[in-house]
Amino acid sequence: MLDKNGIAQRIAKEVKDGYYVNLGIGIPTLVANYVRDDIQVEFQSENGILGMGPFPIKGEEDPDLINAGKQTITALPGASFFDSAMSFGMIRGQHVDLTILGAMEVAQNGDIASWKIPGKLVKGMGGAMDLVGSAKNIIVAMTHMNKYGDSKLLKRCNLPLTGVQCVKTIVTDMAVLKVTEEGFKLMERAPGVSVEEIKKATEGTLIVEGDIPEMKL
Amino acid sequence: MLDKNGIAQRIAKEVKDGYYVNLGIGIPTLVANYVRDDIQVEFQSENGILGMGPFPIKGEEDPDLINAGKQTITALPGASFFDSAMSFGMIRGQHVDLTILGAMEVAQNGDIASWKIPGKLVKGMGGAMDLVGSAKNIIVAMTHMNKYGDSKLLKRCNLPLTGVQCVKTIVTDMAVLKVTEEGFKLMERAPGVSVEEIKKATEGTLIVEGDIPEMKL
Amino acid sequence: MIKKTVANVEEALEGVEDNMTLMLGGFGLCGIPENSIAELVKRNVQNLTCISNNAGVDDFGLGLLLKQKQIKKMIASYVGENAEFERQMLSGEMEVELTPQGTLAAKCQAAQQGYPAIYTPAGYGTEVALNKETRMFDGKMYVMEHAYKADFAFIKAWKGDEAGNLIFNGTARNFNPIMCGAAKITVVEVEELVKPGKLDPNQIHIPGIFVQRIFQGKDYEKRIEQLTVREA
Amino acid sequence: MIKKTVANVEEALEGVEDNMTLMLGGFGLCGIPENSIAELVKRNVQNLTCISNNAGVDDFGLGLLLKQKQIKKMIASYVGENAEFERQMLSGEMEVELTPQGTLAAKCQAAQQGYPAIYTPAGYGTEVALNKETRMFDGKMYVMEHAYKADFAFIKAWKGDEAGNLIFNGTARNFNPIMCGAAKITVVEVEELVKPGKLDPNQIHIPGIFVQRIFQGKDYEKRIEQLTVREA
Repeated sequence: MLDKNGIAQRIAKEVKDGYYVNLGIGIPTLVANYVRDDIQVEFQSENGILGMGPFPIKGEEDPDLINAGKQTITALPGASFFDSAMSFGMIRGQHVDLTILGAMEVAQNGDIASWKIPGKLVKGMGGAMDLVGSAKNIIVAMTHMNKYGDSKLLKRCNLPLTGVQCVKTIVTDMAVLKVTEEGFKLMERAPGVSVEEIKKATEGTLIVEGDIPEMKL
Repeated sequence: MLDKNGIAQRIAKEVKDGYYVNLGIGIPTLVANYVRDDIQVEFQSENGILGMGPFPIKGEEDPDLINAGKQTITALPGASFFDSAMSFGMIRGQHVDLTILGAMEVAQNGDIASWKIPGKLVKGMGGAMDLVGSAKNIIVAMTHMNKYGDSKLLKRCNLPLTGVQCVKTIVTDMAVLKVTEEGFKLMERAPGVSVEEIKKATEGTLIVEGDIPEMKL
Repeated sequence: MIKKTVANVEEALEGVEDNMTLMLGGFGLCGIPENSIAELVKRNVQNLTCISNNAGVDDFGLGLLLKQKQIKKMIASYVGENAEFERQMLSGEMEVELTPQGTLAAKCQAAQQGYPAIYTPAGYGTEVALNKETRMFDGKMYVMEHAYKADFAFIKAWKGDEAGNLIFNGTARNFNPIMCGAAKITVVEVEELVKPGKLDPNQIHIPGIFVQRIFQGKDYEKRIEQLTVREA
Repeated sequence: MIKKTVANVEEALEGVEDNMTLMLGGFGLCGIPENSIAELVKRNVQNLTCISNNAGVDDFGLGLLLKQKQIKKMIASYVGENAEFERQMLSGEMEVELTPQGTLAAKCQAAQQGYPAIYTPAGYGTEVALNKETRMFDGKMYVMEHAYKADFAFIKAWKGDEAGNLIFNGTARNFNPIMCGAAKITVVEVEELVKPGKLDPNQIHIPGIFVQRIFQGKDYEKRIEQLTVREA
C-alpha cells in the first residue's frame, strides 16, 4: 500500500516533457515534488498563475502570491499572472495538458464525484467542474477505499457528480487503473498488494488481463 | 448648406462631458477638432486604443500607433492599448457612449446602409456592424443627398444593411434629424436652408413640428 | 481624459442600497476590496446578493458582512473555511448558489464584454446544469450560462490612475479585472493612485472605460489565509 | 519552464502545407508577421484559407501571398486598398468571406478560450446573418457565431521570452494576442527575444501556454499605410 507521497510519486511519472499541469489540492499538490528535473514542465494554478514555483522561504511570503489552495507560493522565471477568465480559458481551451485531482468516488465510465456530500457541509466545487469538464487528460489521485472501508471505484457514483465520463486514469494507494469502455482496467499493483486485494477493494468492474506488474516508483 | 467641417462642428455639440466616443472614418474624424476643451472626453479607436490624441508631428510618427483608418496617431496621458476582442467588448458592452459614423443611406426606422454597393467593389464592413449593432447612441454624419442628387434619408434602405433600427440622430449638410417611430423628425436647419428644401431632399417621412430653428455652431 | 477619482470610500459607495446585487473581486482573501467591504459593514446595507468567488473567513473579507447578516444570497464557487457561513447556510437564513469557478469568471466577463450568455462544458451532467439549456457542439456537450447582472462591482487594484486605468499585482488579479464594467457602477480602490500618464499605456490591465469611481485605499491588512513556507 | 524557441523562420513554419487554414495577426499593415509572411511566399504553399482582419496592400503584407495566388479563400473584415485582391475577388479566383471586425475578433478569442460559439448583436438583420442562428436575449437580437478553427496562427509580438510569453506594442497588439492558441500551432515572431525572467510576470499580455514556437524576427519594415501628421 502506498502512502500519499507514494501515490504522488507514481503520478509524477505520468507527467511528460512539455506538459502544462494543473494540480488539485491535497495529494496532487505533492506530485510537484517528484517530477523529474530533466524534463520541462510548468504548473498552472487556476487562480491565475502559470510557472508556479515552490513555497516561499519564511519571511519571503507575499500575500498577493498564492495558489488555488490559498497557500503562499513563488513564481519561477518565465512565469505569468493572469485573470480568472484567462485562467479558465486555458483550461477550457485544452491548453493545459494534464489535470491531477482528488475524488471521493470514480465510476467505471469515468464519472467523478468530488465536491459534495448531501446532508453534510458543502464547501463548493471551486474550479473542479471546469477542470474535469475540459481537460484532455485527467488523473485522479485518491485512496482506493474510504475511511469506512468502502470502495471508491464504483459501477456508478452515489454522490453528486463533478463531471461525467472524464477520468482517464486513477492512481490509488493500491493500484494504477485506466478507465475503459468495459470497466476499470488494472495496469499496475502497488508494492506488496495482490490482484485479489485490489479486486476485493473495487466495487466496479475490474478488468485484469495477463500479469499485472508491480509499480515502479 | 454645411461643408464637411460644418457637419463635424455641429455633431461636436452632441459630445457631452464624460463621453467615450468612437469616431468613424471621414467626416466623423473631423469631429474631434470641434469638441469643447472644457469637457472631459476620450476617443476610442476600435483597433485598440482609448485616449487617442491628435496626429503626430512630422518625424514623430510610430508605425505601431495607428487608428482604425490606418492613420498615424498619438496617445494622450491616461491612454491605454488593448487587443481587438477587448476593444469590441467595450463596444458590445455599451461602455462607449457615442458612435459617430458615415452612411450611404439611413431609413426612417433607423436602419443604416454603409458598407456595400452590390455590383461595385466591396471593401468590407470593418467594425461598422459591431458599432451600430451595439452602441447606445449613434449619430450618422453624411450629406443629405448623394452625388446624383438622390435623397439618402429613405423610407427603406435600398442598399445592403449595416444594422437595423439603430440610428438615433442624423446630421447632414442640410439638417439635424431624429429618428422617431413616425419618421425623421426635423430638429434644426443648416444656415440658409429652408424647411421646404429639406422636405424636397428627404425621401422618407419628414416630421416638421412648429418652427424649426437654424443650427447654432 | 475622463476623471474617475472620488474623495474617499464614503463617496465611492454613494448609492449602495438594501436589496442590491454586488460583485466583489478577490480569491480567498487575496485581492479583496478591503476598504469597500469595511464601508459596506459600516453602512449596514441589508438583503444583499453577493457575487464573489469566496465568502471570506469568519472575521475578514465577506465574513464581516455575514456576521452582520447583511447577505441574503451568496453566489460563489467555494465557501469552505467559514463557520458562520456554514451556520447561516444550514439554517436557511442565507441562500447559496454554488457556481463552478470558471463559469463564475465567464459570467462576469460576459457581462463586461456584452455577451448575453456563454457555453461552457463545466458542470454538464451535474446538478449545476439542472434546468439549464445544454447543447452539443462538435460532439461535446455544453451548458448555457447567462451573464451576471449587478448593481455595483467592488474591485481592488494595485495601481490606478485618475482616468481609472488599472494594474493588478500577482495573483491578486484573479476576478478583479473581469468584474470591472460588469456592474452598473464599478468602484475601484487602489494601493497607489497616480496621475494620468504615469502608467505605461501598454501595460494597463483594465482601461478606465470600465471604471466609474476610483479612490486611494488605506490600511490594507492583506491577510494571508494559508501561510506555507519551505526550509531555506 | 517549457522552451518554445525555434532557430529561425524556416523551422518555425515546418509543417505548413497546401490547403491549410491560417490565422494572421495584424490590423492593416500594423503588427503583421512580416517574417512568416515572407516565408509563406518563399514556400509558395497553395490553396490557403487566410483569416486576417485585412488583406494587406498590393506589395506588402498578405498582398504578397495574393500576388502569387496562394490564397483560395480570405476571411476578413476589410479588404479595401488592394487592386490585385479586387481583381481576384471580382474574377472569382478567390473566395471572400466578409465578417464584422468584432465578430472576427470574438471568433478567434473563442477558439483560444475554448468557447464553441458566441452571441453578438453585430450583423443582425443584415446579410452577414443569413443562414445563421439568431436569438433574443433581454429583448435584443443576437447572431450565433462559431469559433474559428485553424491549422497555424502567425503572430507578431514586440517582446517575447523563451517560454513563449509575449508583450505587444501600442496598436500593433490588435488581433495578435487573441489568435494565440486559436490554431493547432501558434508561431510567434518577436522584435526582441529575451531569457525567461527578463519580462515582468505581471506584464505578460499572452502567457506562453498559447504559443508553440517563437523566434527572433529580423529586417522589420513596419510600413506605414496612411502617414498623417499635423503642424508642429
